[in-house]
Amino acid sequence: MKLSQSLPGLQLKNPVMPASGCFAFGKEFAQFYDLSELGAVIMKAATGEKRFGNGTPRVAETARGMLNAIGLQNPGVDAIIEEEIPFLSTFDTSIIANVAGSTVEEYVEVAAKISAHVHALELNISCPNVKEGGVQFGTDPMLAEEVTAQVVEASEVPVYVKLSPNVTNIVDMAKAVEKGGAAGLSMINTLTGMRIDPKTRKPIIANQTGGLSGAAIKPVAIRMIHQVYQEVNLPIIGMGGVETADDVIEFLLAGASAVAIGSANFKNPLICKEIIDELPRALETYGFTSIEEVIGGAHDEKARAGIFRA
Amino acid sequence: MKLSQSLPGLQLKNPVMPASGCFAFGKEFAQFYDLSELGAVIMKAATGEKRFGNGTPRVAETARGMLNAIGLQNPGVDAIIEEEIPFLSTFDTSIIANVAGSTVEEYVEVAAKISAHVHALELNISCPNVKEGGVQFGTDPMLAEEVTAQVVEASEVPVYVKLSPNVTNIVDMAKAVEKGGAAGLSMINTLTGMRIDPKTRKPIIANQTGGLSGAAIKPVAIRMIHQVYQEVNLPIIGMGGVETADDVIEFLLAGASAVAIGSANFKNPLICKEIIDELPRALETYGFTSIEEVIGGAHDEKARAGIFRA
Amino acid sequence: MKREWMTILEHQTIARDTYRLVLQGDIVRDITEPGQFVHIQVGSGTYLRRPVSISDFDFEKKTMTLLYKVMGKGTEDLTRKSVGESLDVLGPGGRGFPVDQVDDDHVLLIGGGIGVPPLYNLAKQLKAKGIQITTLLGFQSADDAFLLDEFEELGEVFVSTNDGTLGRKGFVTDWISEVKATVDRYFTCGPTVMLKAVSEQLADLPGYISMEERMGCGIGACFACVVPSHDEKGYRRICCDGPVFEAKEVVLA
Amino acid sequence: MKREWMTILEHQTIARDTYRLVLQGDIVRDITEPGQFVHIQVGSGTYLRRPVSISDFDFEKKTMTLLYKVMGKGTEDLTRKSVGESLDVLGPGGRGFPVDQVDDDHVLLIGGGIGVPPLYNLAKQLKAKGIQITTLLGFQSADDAFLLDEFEELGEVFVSTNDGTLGRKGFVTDWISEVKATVDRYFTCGPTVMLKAVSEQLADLPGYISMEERMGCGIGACFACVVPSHDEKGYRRICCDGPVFEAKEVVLA
Ligand SMILES: Cc1cc2nc3c(=O)[nH]c(=O)nc-3n(C[C@H](O)[C@H](O)[C@H](O)COP(=O)(O)OP(=O)(O)OC[C@H]3O[C@@H](n4cnc5c(N)ncnc54)[C@H](O)[C@@H]3O)c2cc1C
Ligand SMILES: Cc1cc2nc3c(=O)[nH]c(=O)nc-3n(C[C@H](O)[C@H](O)[C@H](O)COP(=O)(O)OP(=O)(O)OC[C@H]3O[C@@H](n4cnc5c(N)ncnc54)[C@H](O)[C@@H]3O)c2cc1C
Ligand SMILES: Cc1cc2nc3c(=O)[nH]c(=O)nc-3n(C[C@H](O)[C@H](O)[C@H](O)COP(=O)(O)O)c2cc1C
Ligand SMILES: Cc1cc2nc3c(=O)[nH]c(=O)nc-3n(C[C@H](O)[C@H](O)[C@H](O)COP(=O)(O)O)c2cc1C
Ligand code: FES
Ligand code: FES
Repeated sequence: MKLSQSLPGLQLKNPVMPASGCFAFGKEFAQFYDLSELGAVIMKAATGEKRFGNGTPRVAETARGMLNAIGLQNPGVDAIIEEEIPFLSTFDTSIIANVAGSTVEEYVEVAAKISAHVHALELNISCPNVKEGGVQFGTDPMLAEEVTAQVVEASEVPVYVKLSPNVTNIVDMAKAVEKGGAAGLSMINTLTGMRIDPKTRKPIIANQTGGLSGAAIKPVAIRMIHQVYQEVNLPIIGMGGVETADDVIEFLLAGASAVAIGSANFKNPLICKEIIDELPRALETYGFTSIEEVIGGAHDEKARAGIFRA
Repeated sequence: MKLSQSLPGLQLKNPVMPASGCFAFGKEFAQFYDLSELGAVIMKAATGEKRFGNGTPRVAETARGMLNAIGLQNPGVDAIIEEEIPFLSTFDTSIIANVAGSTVEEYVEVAAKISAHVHALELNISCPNVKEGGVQFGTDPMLAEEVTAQVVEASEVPVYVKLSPNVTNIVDMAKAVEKGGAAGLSMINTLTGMRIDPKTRKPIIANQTGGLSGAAIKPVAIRMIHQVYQEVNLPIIGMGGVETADDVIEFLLAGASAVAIGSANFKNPLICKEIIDELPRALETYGFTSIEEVIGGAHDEKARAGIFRA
Repeated sequence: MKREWMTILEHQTIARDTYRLVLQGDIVRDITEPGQFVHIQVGSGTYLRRPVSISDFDFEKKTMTLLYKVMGKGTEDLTRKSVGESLDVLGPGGRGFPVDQVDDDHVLLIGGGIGVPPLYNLAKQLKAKGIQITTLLGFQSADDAFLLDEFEELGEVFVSTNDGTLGRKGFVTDWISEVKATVDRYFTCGPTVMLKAVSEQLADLPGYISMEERMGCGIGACFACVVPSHDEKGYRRICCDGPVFEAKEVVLA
Repeated sequence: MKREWMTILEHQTIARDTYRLVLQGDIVRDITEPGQFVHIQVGSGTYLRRPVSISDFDFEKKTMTLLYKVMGKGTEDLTRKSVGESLDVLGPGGRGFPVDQVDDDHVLLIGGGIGVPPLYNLAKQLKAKGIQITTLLGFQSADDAFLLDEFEELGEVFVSTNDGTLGRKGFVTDWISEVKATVDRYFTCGPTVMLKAVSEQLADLPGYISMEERMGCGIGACFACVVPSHDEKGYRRICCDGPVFEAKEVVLA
């Protein structure tokens, strides 16, 4: 079965890629399998300067999920361009840079620098784990539109905007970034959560709150993608709890054109490859004959699934 | 250890009660244990007229949780007063009526009728599963304040307002209902979610979306309670994924004064009683000497936990 | 109704993806009618309990037999439970076939696939009352068939399979016109489409149908499992008002 | 580094809430240094893997010994795994004690509680190189103690317990002043407070410390397990740059 597909900036040989922050810049996973097997790679967030991130503990386990508050630790955009992208570029796969920042200027600076070296940007306006800036961009449609527009302007490649699920109205956010010129959407980032340890009487995560990811949040991701697909005419990279080939199909039926896999890489470093290998058989089991047929397949106005959504 | 506590309208012999919609009006659970053991009982939602609710399937399983879209099926406020409350009143426990509606008038009507027969109201402005009204009241602070004020006016007993987690800013909602005259808060209701069946290519729930509950959402509940406790001076009934005595302690540490248990009643109909029985030992294990010491114990400004928060 | 950790006495496969599970415990003593069910917590990999009909039971030995087919995660996980282990069971749930009230001469039992099990103990009890039984059993294929010999001991049996590998090729309902003339009442369990076809074809006979719906609590408290009814109340809960209903009581979608 | 389903060869309790687990598989062949760890997926009841140090290993038999203490859900679930079952293991992870580079005459090993295990194979390798070993072991109580005989075969051992039920009453660090004069280097593993106390008391000696932190990936990709470092890079990842560091490399909180 043909799994390949074109999305803005991306020639995906299959609809599966690792999610930002869960795969660093690929090196660690390259010892487990050939990264050329991946549809694409979404790199860890890049900021203007290097960031150390939050205190530890930075992760906590939850029911079928986890909390993290890494705090966007990264070596800074210049070091990523010099030291990380050259390695990833040796593989036959698309590279997406996750762009973060505290100010519009920082977002624009990172985008301008890194976009020459990758196939697309994922604009991260939804990181719940940094105090300054990030949160408002991801929850206020006007700010989201503004930062999107400026990054799109600065970028040489298509911009996918990564939406936060911590909002009352996800469709408003999606429409705002569509207006801002986004080429696609990436959803969802983590739900803000907390765990408290009865032994210490304190939040487990040093940052107090963290982002909830994993199977636990999948129903929220599916709901939001299903909602947005009906209202916004942009391709969606779906994520949030993908652990199996069936999950990939569920995301595509909801309206995603591709999926990213995050936390599940920690449970099984081979998960992306294993799901890619299983996908054709799973699609056949459910009687699908092409990837296009699956995308948006859960919507009544099925006809839409056929049209090119970019 | 003394587990008892006074909250507005409620003399709780312990901080554990079944959550609305998961316990009907108690009859089914009365065959498993004596309902007088409960801190309180929160009844299923009451509306002005009887409602049939949504089509089936109404539930779906998710990772450590479930979706439901019952659609507020209930016999109507008059039938509840005549046929259900008399049975519950035979037990030595506080009764909380969950008040729902599609219009402010309906909320007021139900509150006015039912408040004479119960110890407190839980104003349900957060049901994600009915098309009309419900959702906006739970996501717009101005509407929430308004309906709260009118219901408080109409009610003979204290009103706890049940907040929806499907909002960008939970503190704004809590402050709005505090202004409206709420005597307490109840949080959280379910997160809106969806599951799609790859076999049928359709959402499993007939209503398409449903409310996500269970252990999966506990980190979101804990985070929101922790946030609201710092900003709003009202007692909180906490809920969302309570399954063990340790979970109860986690909710109290975050800032809840009591907890409600929902979906876990379906896994084990004896869960409320079992947790009540275990609680003293669990509190001792962690070195607590009173319930008051636990409430809000995860906050730095620990002193606040001592003051009366009603 | 109780929650009990019942002991697994037997567990083996009896047809394709279909298992026989014998459980022992006090819950058996509370069974009042054939067609009741138990609500099983399979393990920590599933959240909700799974409803399974009681196919047969023995008061003396405190045992009950369940027959189940693997349909998804819960039933899949159930296959891995071994003899000697205990299982978290809630039951017996709901109302079954009101066998005490039946005093016909000849009744028709119609079972489709994994709807066959609850009819078995019913058949035994009807037979014990001296009532003549004719049974129609439908399966996908010969590999899926079970309980044939058991029903044959109790009366005449007609089998159909979708692919014709056993009995007549076609649907279980294809037999109805041939046997309906002689029977006074029918009892049926199977997929909803089959229940609907059966109740339409036998609209002039009194009948009982056993229904399925996704359940939350399984004890009547959550209103997940409702089916519309023809009366003023407007609904029935399958888990406690059913799963067995008079055919005319409920509205089949 | 591999992901492998390793076979459980032995599994028994050796002290209060403390277990010895022997696993067999190819991962053993990839071990390069004592002090490396494996990252274990205990089962579906836990989400994240659990890091456990390799206490000893045998290249020939492809076996490794883990010693773990029950601290919560994951280790609790682990106790229920039986001999013959297989376990989802990722490893070997990280960098251990650089035993090849050590050519001292006399070294000091300091282990606290469940930090003792990774020192055992280290001790064996040092001894094989002809290096004299003195070991300080600290436990809560006599009931929690383990590996005493094993370390005694390799050198002099001083034990302390918090409650004085075995050895000297007090902390493992109480012994340090008495033994430090004769040693050239130290190796330590235990709770962070102990590591800090040890490295301060032995600030004038070169030493290696093995650290713990909550992990996500366990392979260096998620940055969950960082510890601040003194150099320009500013941090180390415990799972891949460590868990063993030169004492002066990292900043102990
Ligand atoms: C009263 C009653 C009696 C039943 N008796 C039997 C029996 O004797 N033998 C047998 O094999 N099966 C029986 N079933 C069907 C059985 O409950 C389902 O096959 C089973 O729940 C599927 O679970 P799963 O985890 O394998 O499938 P999944 O699809 O993974 O289950 C997901 C969820 O959907 C629910 N679900 C899926 N299919 C059904 C269904 N047909 N009915 C109700 N809930 C469903 C599950 O309980 C679970 O909550 C009965 C159902 C009911 C309502
Ligand atoms: C490199 C390394 C080597 C270790 N070697 C051993 C060993 O040989 N023997 C042994 O008994 N223990 C060892 N530990 C500690 C062991 O990992 C924890 O005791 C274990 O993860 C606790 O899991 P739990 O589910 O029982 O506890 P829970 O508290 O339920 O665990 C919840 C989460 O916190 C994490 N966590 C809790 N305590 C620790 C800790 N001390 N370090 C890291 N993560 C933690 C868990 O991994 C899990 O993600 C080691 C830890 C590290 C980092
Ligand atoms: C440890 C960790 C670090 C993450 N870092 C980032 C990040 O740097 N940028 C980003 O956009 N998302 C980040 N995310 C969010 C993931 O990319 C993804 O959106 C989310 O985890 C949901 O997917 P999952 O359930 O498959 O993990 C991170 C998630 C985790 C668990
Ligand atoms: C089947 C079901 C029905 C519910 N009905 C109501 C309701 O009528 N009114 C209400 O306020 N909340 C209702 N809820 C929400 C619960 O009261 C509770 O807020 C939520 O389920 C989170 O708690 P839990 O995780 O313990 O289930 C319902 C939940 C479930 C699962
Ligand atoms: S399953 Fe809850 S009422 Fe029937
Ligand atoms: S645990 Fe992921 S980097 Fe160390």
